[in-house]
Amino acid sequence: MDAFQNLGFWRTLLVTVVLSALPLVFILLYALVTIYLEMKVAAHVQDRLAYMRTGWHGVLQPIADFIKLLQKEDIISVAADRKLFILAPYIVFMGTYGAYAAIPFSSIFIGAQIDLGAFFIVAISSLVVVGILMAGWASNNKWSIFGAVRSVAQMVSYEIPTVLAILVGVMITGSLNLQEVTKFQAGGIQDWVIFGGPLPLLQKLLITPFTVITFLILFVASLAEVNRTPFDLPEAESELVQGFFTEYSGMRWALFYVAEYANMFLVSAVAVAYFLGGWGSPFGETLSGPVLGFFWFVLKGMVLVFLQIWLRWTLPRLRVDQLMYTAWKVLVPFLFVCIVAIGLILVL
Amino acid sequence: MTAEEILNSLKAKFGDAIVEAKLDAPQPWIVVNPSRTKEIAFFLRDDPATRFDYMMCLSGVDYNNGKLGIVYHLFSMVHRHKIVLKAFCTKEQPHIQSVTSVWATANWHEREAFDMYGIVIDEHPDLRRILLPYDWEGHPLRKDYQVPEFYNGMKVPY
Amino acid sequence: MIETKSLPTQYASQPGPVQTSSGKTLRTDEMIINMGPQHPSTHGVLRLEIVVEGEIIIDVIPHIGYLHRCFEKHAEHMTNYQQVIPYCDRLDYCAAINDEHSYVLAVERMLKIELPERVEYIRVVMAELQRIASHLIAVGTFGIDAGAFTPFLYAFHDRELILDLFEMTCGARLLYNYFWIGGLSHDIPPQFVDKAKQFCTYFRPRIKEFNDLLTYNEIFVKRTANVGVLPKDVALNYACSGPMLRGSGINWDLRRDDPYSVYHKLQWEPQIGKGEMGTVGDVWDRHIVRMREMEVSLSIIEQALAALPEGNVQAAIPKRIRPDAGEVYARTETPRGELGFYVISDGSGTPFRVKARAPAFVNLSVLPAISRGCMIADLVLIAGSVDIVLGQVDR
Amino acid sequence: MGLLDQRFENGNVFVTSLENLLNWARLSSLYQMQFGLACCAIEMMAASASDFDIMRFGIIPRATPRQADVMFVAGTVTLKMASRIKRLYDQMAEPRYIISMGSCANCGGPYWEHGYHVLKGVDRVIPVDVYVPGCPPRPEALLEGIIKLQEKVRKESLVKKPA
Repeated sequence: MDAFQNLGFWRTLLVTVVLSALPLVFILLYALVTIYLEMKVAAHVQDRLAYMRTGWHGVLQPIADFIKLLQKEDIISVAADRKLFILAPYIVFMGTYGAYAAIPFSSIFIGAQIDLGAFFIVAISSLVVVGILMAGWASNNKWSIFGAVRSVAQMVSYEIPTVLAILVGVMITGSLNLQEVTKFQAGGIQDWVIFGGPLPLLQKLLITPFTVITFLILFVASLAEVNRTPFDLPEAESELVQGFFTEYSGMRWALFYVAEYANMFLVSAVAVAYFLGGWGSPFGETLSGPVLGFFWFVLKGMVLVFLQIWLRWTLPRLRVDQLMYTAWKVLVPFLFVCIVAIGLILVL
Repeated sequence: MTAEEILNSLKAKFGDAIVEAKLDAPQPWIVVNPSRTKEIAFFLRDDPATRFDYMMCLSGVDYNNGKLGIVYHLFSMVHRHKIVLKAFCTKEQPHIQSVTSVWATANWHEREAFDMYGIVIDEHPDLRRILLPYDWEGHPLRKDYQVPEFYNGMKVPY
Repeated sequence: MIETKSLPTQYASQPGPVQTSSGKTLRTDEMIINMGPQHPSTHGVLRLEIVVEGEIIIDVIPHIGYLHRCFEKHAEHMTNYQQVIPYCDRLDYCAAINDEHSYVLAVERMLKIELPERVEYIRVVMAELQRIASHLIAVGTFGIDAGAFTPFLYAFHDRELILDLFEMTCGARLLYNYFWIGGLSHDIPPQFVDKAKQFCTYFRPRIKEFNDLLTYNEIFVKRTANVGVLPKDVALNYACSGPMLRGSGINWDLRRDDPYSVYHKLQWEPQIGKGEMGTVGDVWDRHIVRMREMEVSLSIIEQALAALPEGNVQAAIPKRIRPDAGEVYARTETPRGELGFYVISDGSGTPFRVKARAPAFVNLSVLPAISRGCMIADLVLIAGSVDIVLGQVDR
Repeated sequence: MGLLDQRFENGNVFVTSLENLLNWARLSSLYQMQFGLACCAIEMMAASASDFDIMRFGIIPRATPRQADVMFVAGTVTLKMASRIKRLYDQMAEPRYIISMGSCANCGGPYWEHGYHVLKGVDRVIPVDVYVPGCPPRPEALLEGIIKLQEKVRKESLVKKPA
């Protein structure tokens, strides 16, 4: 952002708008790809083909879906709270989209160079909860309320393990700025925080088991944050119909849908930035650079997204009390142990 | 226990409540007084010699001569014997006592008999229609049932 | 006197008014929710009226009849006894062969006719194949209830192979009209025996794969163990049957205990729930009973195929069936339990009264009793483990 | 009606191109309402399982009517159920399509004569686009019905119909 300070107000505004639109373009493209990928991965897990009729192997399917949803009738039921009902999808999308500002896509591109980047992401993505609660409440549908209440309980609970796991990353890298964090691990795969970061060998060997556990916990907690199986209770199809967006149709529903997929990448991006070396190449200096950095970052993120999809089509779903149990009595204690252990090893 | 022994023990206990019996049928049956089915059922279930703890089936029947009836098929998991009880009533006075408190499974079966035949089950905890809508008129499995022309504005016959 | 109120409390926080230490009663809000008739997990058009307090269920009131197709009226109005068979198919559309079996057995007992050996063996093979197909639907959709979609597709893939066998025999995929009074509509095709044997060898490892995918999955076990416990006495009092009853630990199978066809000539054992993962009679027990019954069915099929005699597939019966006036109640073990037909004949060519004692109807009536105090998510699983088919519930 | 249907007075090059695009999108992304009534529902499930894989046509099951485009009325419609089906149809967002699957939904099927509680054809309560005959229809027949529906959607117009 420093480069723009000498420009005039209008030019700054223009550049800001264009730059802030870049993540939006990324989100839309990514959502189209991932929606297609999700169905195709599911199909191949399940011994079938899925989309085959629109374009080559159905690659145009998400575009067709999108156009169809655009011109679908927009239903707002009479009993719904009209203002909140209309506002809710935008707030959910805003929460997700806002968090993309602090994601370091490449060494030269980050929406906002914030020193408290990780903190900002955690804070602003909590806005999603408000949107979901609004959606559930405004729909005036009992299943929606159930979905919304479950979702809020779940997200608030799983925020704790997520933040604690990020804290472990902060302890090792010593920064909340995601660019700094990435640069800290720039030395290749052996310097990634999941393998202890660039520490002396003895410390590294001691610390690695704890960092791996922390990463796994972060991944599990992030599954819950984005309502994916086995934690997809808020939209549990067999229980709550479609949870908080039962009453939404057409474009508003599409907005929820895109936000959900954007969220999947968001949590993966945080995990990648803190534990998997961000945009850094796994081979150190080789194959690195701004453009390749972008490639690495998206690749790592997509691998995690793929894992989320894979899990979704394999596992059954937990129950509400088991979900809470997992968060408070399994993940959080384990993380406390990890934090204490890592702290001790670091002061060694 | 054979059907004859069951009949004898019932006769000894309830006397005139046992109306009639047919023991030479392939599945022997005993006709009982419709207003005393509950105590007879309790006796059949709890008496250690009979122990009819499993009700296989409960069916309403319209005998097409002004008579309605309920047929109870009983089975004992302990002694592995069967018996068929019957209780008859008239179309003008369609009242038969409930056995839901004896076998919980009778609850829905009795509601069905009420729904289909209009047999009023006395002392039933929740006597509502079960299969047909609550605002349906008539009892369709009676032999003299006439299909209505319309239901809620929808034409019923083809 | 059997105590039916001995149901275990399932959660520490029981619904109802809560009292503070000073004796003040706290107000809690109850809510009525409608589940169905269109709901992804009601397996058809069942409607459950649920009274909940938060997520905990206080009462469940099933409303049925959304698929009442007047079977009993049709049975009385057909021109002869054979014409009822297709309607029996449509009672339990997941296990049509077993329904036919029960009905033709009732009429045959009424007519007092002896069947050729070959008919009985083919009937056993077909009934057991159908049992596997039906259990595959049950466990597959149960997977969906638990939130796992993939097992459903695995189950349906294997089911297609069984349907191919049926299609080869009688041309239909779902509703067969294959068992006729006094025999079968026609003989099995020559390559049937080989194909059926191939299926048995293929399917055995698939059961294990399915178990690895779903049955012993940690999350699935956590979800199903100790949920929806149906104690023995309650099961008997509600006259539950089939996997419901066996899941509660009662060793009772009509194929063995009230023999029909040629089951008594074959070697097999009924499977009962043992409470391996939790309490006897919980949802997991019912699920594992179904899984194990599929293996038992495979072994029955193999034995029956090996012993298949040559011969005719139709007994000599009169063209116009007129049983003597009288009545009969015949029951068989279908995948859902005891399906009985109570047939009254008045000596004419049409049945005077046919009552179908549907196992799904009876098993469903126990649902309110075992789901009080559970959570909504559990209710979905309990309803799934009862394995209802609405065609049979509503007839 | 969708947001754009029949909003144009007359067709020109722009409108017809838009029409083609929208119709293509609609026919390739028919979300199905997850809803089955009776026997035919089992064949419908078989059609969505691996062997027939209805998703090849872009059909995804949705649990709520709000997000669905097509409803398969798969099975016998009883009088008790008819009002519910009408309500579900009303809850679906335009453009919406109905495929009546199986003889029972078409005309009452085997229950046409003595079925005192069976609605003789779902078209007595909601409009039907495609009828698939059979008792029950094979999954292939359902797929054929979907292709017929796609052909029908392809011919839809954005131009206002003459009054």
